[in-house]
Amino acid sequence: MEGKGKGYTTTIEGLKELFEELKKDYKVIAPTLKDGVILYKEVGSFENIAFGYRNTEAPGFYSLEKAEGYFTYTHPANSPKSFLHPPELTLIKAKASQEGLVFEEVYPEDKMCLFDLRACDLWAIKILDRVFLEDPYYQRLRSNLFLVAVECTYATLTCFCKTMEKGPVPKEGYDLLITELEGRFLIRAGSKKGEELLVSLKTKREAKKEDFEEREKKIRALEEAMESFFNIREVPQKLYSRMDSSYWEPVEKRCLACTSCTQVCPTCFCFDILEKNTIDLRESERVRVWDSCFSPSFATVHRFNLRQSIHSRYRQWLMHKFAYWIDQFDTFGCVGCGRCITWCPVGIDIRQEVKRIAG
Amino acid sequence: MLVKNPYLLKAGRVEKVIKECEGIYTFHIATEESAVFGQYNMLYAFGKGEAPITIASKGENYVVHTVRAVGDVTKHIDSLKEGDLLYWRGPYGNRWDLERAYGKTLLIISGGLGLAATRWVFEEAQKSPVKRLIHLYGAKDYDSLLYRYLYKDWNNRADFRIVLSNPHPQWKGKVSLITNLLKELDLEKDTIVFMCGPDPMVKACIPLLKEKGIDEDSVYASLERHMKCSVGTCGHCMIGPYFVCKDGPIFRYDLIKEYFERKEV
Amino acid sequence: MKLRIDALTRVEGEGALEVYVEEGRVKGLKLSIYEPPRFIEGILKGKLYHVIPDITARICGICPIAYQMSGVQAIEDAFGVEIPKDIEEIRRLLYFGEWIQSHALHVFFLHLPDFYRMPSILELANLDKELVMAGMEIKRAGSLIIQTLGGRTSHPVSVVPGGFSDLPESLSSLLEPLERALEKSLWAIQRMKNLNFPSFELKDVVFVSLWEEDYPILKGDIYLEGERIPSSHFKEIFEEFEVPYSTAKHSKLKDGKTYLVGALARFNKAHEKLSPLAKETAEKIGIEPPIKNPYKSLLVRMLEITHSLERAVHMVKGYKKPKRSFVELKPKRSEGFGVSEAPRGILWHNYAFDEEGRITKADIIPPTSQNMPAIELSLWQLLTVLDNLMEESLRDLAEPMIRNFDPCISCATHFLRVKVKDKP
Amino acid sequence: MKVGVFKFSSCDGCQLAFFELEEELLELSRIISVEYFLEASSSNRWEHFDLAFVEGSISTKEEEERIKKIRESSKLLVAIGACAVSGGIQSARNFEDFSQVYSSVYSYKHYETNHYSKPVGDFVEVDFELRGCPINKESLKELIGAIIQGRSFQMPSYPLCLECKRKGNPCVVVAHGLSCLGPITLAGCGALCPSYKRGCYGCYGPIEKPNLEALEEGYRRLGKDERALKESLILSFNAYNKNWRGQI
Ligand SMILES: Cc1cc2nc3c(=O)[nH]c(=O)nc-3n(C[C@H](O)[C@H](O)[C@H](O)COP(=O)(O)OP(=O)(O)OC[C@H]3O[C@@H](n4cnc5c(N)ncnc54)[C@H](O)[C@@H]3O)c2cc1C
Ligand code: SF4
Ligand code: SF4
Ligand code: SF4
Repeated sequence: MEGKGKGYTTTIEGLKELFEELKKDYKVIAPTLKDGVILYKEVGSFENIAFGYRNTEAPGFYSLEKAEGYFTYTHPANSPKSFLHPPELTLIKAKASQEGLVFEEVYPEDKMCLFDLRACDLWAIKILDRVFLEDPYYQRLRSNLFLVAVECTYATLTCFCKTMEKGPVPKEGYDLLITELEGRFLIRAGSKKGEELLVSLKTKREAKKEDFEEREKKIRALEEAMESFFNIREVPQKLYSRMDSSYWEPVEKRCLACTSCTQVCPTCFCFDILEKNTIDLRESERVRVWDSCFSPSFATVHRFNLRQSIHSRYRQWLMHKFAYWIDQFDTFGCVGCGRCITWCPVGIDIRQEVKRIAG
Repeated sequence: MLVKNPYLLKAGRVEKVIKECEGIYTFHIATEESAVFGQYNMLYAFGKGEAPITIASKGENYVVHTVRAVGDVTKHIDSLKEGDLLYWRGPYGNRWDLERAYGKTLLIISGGLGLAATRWVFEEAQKSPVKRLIHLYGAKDYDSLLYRYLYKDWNNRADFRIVLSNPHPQWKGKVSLITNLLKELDLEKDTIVFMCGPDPMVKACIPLLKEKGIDEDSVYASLERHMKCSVGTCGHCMIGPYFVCKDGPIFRYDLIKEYFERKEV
Repeated sequence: MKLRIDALTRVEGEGALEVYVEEGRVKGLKLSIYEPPRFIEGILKGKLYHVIPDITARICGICPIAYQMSGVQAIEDAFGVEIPKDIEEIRRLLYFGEWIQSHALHVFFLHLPDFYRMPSILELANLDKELVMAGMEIKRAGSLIIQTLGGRTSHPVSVVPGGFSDLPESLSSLLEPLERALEKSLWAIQRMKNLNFPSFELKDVVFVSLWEEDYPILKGDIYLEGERIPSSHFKEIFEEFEVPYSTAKHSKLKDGKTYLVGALARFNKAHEKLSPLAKETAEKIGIEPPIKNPYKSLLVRMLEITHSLERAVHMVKGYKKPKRSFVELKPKRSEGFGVSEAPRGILWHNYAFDEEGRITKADIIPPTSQNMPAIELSLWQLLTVLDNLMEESLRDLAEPMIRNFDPCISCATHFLRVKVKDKP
Repeated sequence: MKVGVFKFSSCDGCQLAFFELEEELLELSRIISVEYFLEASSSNRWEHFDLAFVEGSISTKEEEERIKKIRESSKLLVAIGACAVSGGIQSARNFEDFSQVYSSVYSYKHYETNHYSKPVGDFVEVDFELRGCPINKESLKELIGAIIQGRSFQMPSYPLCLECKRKGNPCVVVAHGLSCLGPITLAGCGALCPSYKRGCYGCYGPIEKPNLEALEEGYRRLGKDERALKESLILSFNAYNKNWRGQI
């Protein structure tokens, strides 16, 4: 889809100019290279953005190599979740005083720009928006967010956004959208904020028909190359009819219940709230930390975890993503980013499990 | 857009403390906050954490909580004295669908501490156009009976029956299981049932009700699950597609049956 | 009559002292150390070479880095790899961290209370809080180095054969605490210089340290009576033997002489290589080699702390994360030696490997077992001149003397419990 | 509150956590009284302890007797570190021919020692465990805080992977092809090893029900055989932990 307003093309210098502009107002989070892995991280300078790498991903496998161009990888190993729903966040501080307890709400005040988001992660944010609709902590961060999306021109072996109907083309929700063309970049705005910034850029020229055609060709090629793994319309009902453990038991032999899939997933939101106090008990903090339905104390009632077996935890996870979520938030809990497949240390492939159980 | 912080805690004075039995106390907490029967509050213990506790009853400007000391939070609450401050947030959750029982028989089944979750709606039912009101209450021991001081009143206004699992010299009533009591009951097909008790009790009652022709969609159960946020975002209390904290804790049985009866869901 | 201190206190690990007295005079003594053996060398046999730094670290929680350093260097020696200078510098920095931490632990927590006749640092803190706090700050600076480079303050995780599994981007957070600790160390030495050091001189003890360009710490030859001997010849100059009564495998020079390793030995052999501030301070407080009074090892350890801090500050300022944090090793059938200066002295490792890199032989000689004869000798010197040794005073006399040597009984690869015989 | 700190077969590393409390140790000494701690004080009393910390594994007859005496004198007993909780590195010998292990170190035949090095919990009841080789001062503080404040002791029950991900580490198994015991190791260390780009070697010991079968599959994927997994478990400092005893 076209962005709002006109499109422009620019060079890498133009992107640098854009980056500098963004940096004036925002903490810019962009893909960076660390120890052979691309991760979203706050970047100080444009040069630190990890351009020109290609990622090879497969179940339980990840590697990088150099590539011609800039936005040549797909998405970083971590996701926007790390910034919008941080792994550790203090919610409330309680202090003891003469008159009783005094509570202080601690809000994260960061104004962030997520630079280089792909269709899957853009959708993931949309999903988190629904989950945390009434969460003031998330909402603060969210309302100050600037989103620069990028169109994928390449997919890894674990990508399945097409199957989930979430990509590869970003549909909406971004402020700016970049497509890498031969030696230049097509930029379009998706919001007023984006439009204003785009118009103020010095290094740009108005996009021509050929620019759009070149983009169209690239995107079509990718869409055609991507496989469709299953028909998502049928999945929820099939899953609901296959909850009996016999469908799930085979997973018991392979799944470590290590929690990795839930942690790397851009939409898995479950958390725990810890109480961290000082020994003298003058102060105590309520801290929200990422949790996981695979954790052995997750569903504990009277010190007994209702989901003892690993396969029942796997069922909870997969059913949540592909069935329950729809009832809860009117969307799948999966955007097809493939992170859980790549980052599973034993390479369990959720697509194959969905196919096996609901196929 | 500013949303209200669901984690902010309010304070209220403990106005009254009633010892129910060993390790279980009832508290009257001053508050103007409105609530409905079936809901619960998250009570806070400084430096320890929070626990969901049902609103056992409500007066003009106080709420009633009955708390059994089992862990950090509940032990703290039970140590509170009159005049102390209690911190909490809430109320959360849905309510008993009392209106459905208007003009019909309402059967309430409570097991153990589950009575705290049915007390308020039971009291309200006594004042409402329910045709027939029966309450079966099962407790383990004579010493663990709750709200003894209300029985007389209740007996005057409703059919309130108690059964104990273990005999006691002072106990003149039935010693049996709540399911046996239920078996003996004569019930109309269109009876509405409210239940709160341990999961196995709920599971055992369902087929007996069925035998009497009472459909699962006339049965409501209040569930207990692990909860951290109470606003449907932490994931802990999930049962099937439902968040017990905000879609519950009360569920029409036919809606949760699939998940409730299956192991490890 | 047998006098006995059942459990030595304020030393690392557990031991006992037995003294045989006839008519008030000491006729024999033995320092028996009853740490159960943990068979680390036996466990290593058959395992792959890369486990050496993690496993041998567990010989001692107080000087794990010493074990890691001697260990990895033995492996690298065997497989014939050169470690780049920049990585070696970081190893030194890490090692300084251990010296600072371990020395500060010993000086302030274990040794210093003796000079105030206090049972522990807690009581000492009531008397001189400032000094105790300075000690804690110094110790923390050492711990910080280890934690930053290795994740935690004991048994750091980043040391691997060939270098480090990974290294921090920057060490700048260390600078301020190190500089402050350096100041505190200078201040503390001034405070300690006038303590009451009992007059005592070690007799018939040879001082042995390593020889390095700088003040010895990471590696080097064994420096014995003016001669430099490669570490592979260790067994030719020293003799290690099991003693059924005392429990450490003891060690002596081949010619039967007793020798001492550790801070005193290093200072006596290499004081001119101390960092400028440490050297200057030594002169100012009139500490010059040879120091033979073991009670003064307190000051010498403080000087080594100053030295380590000053060097560490310098290294932190010049730190740049190396391009590669380790070099690859290729196992082969071979034998290797590794030696370094643990806080308590020379720590020697020797391994043989098969072509896969599995360990076929493991031999570790920790400093404390080398020092056992010297400790016993000085106890002998101290106690035999007394006329009427009473049980009550034995602990007060003997324990401080033992603490002078900072023995670490946990370095107990070779320490065993034995039945105590009635006669010496 | 009367506190004792005791040492058995170990490296001393865990006791160091007490010294690391530093200023807090001085603060705490107002509330708790350290009655017995050989390494820290020359004044030691052994009467009754409200809280006894035990470092080290049980590997001699004398230790078997001594641990029972400590249990009798103590209200609460805390096993600190992999040695006390699981038998320590020295328990690696439990999986080998003892006489060979013995004779590869000593020639003298009469030293008294048990063939097996065992956790404290094999001999007496243990009230709390602090995991790790060594423990960290945070967990020590948490335990002391819990006891002083009369609340329960908070310790993770989940695997290291969760902690590792919270820290933002990419998995070293996937990114670098390293073997890692993280999926079956209890969290608590702060995911140190993966943060330094190496696989976890298991020093916090196994989670409650480690899925070894699945991990074996993981090792196979990396081209490592069962022997490699078995060896890493034996050298995990926690080989004799009850959570997987009989499975290795
Ligand atoms: C909607 C709802 C309403 C509720 N209403 C009430 C109510 O009205 N009154 C009430 O009393 N409870 C009520 N509960 C239950 C209560 O919330 C839980 O018992 C809660 O876990 C108590 O928190 P805690 O911190 O005190 O105990 P936790 O520390 O969370 O302990 C949880 C459980 O572990 C067990 N336990 C605690 N310590 C130990 C130990 N040392 N060893 C072994 N087991 C231990 C106990 O059996 C306890 O049930 C309700 C729960 C829900 C979901
Ligand atoms: S379930 Fe897996 S593929 Fe789907 S969004 Fe989460 S991590 Fe990505
Ligand atoms: S558990 Fe580890 S650190 Fe603790 S005493 Fe044992 S070997 Fe040392
Ligand atoms: S990662 Fe594993 S081995 Fe490393 S410190 Fe943590 S628990 Fe120990």
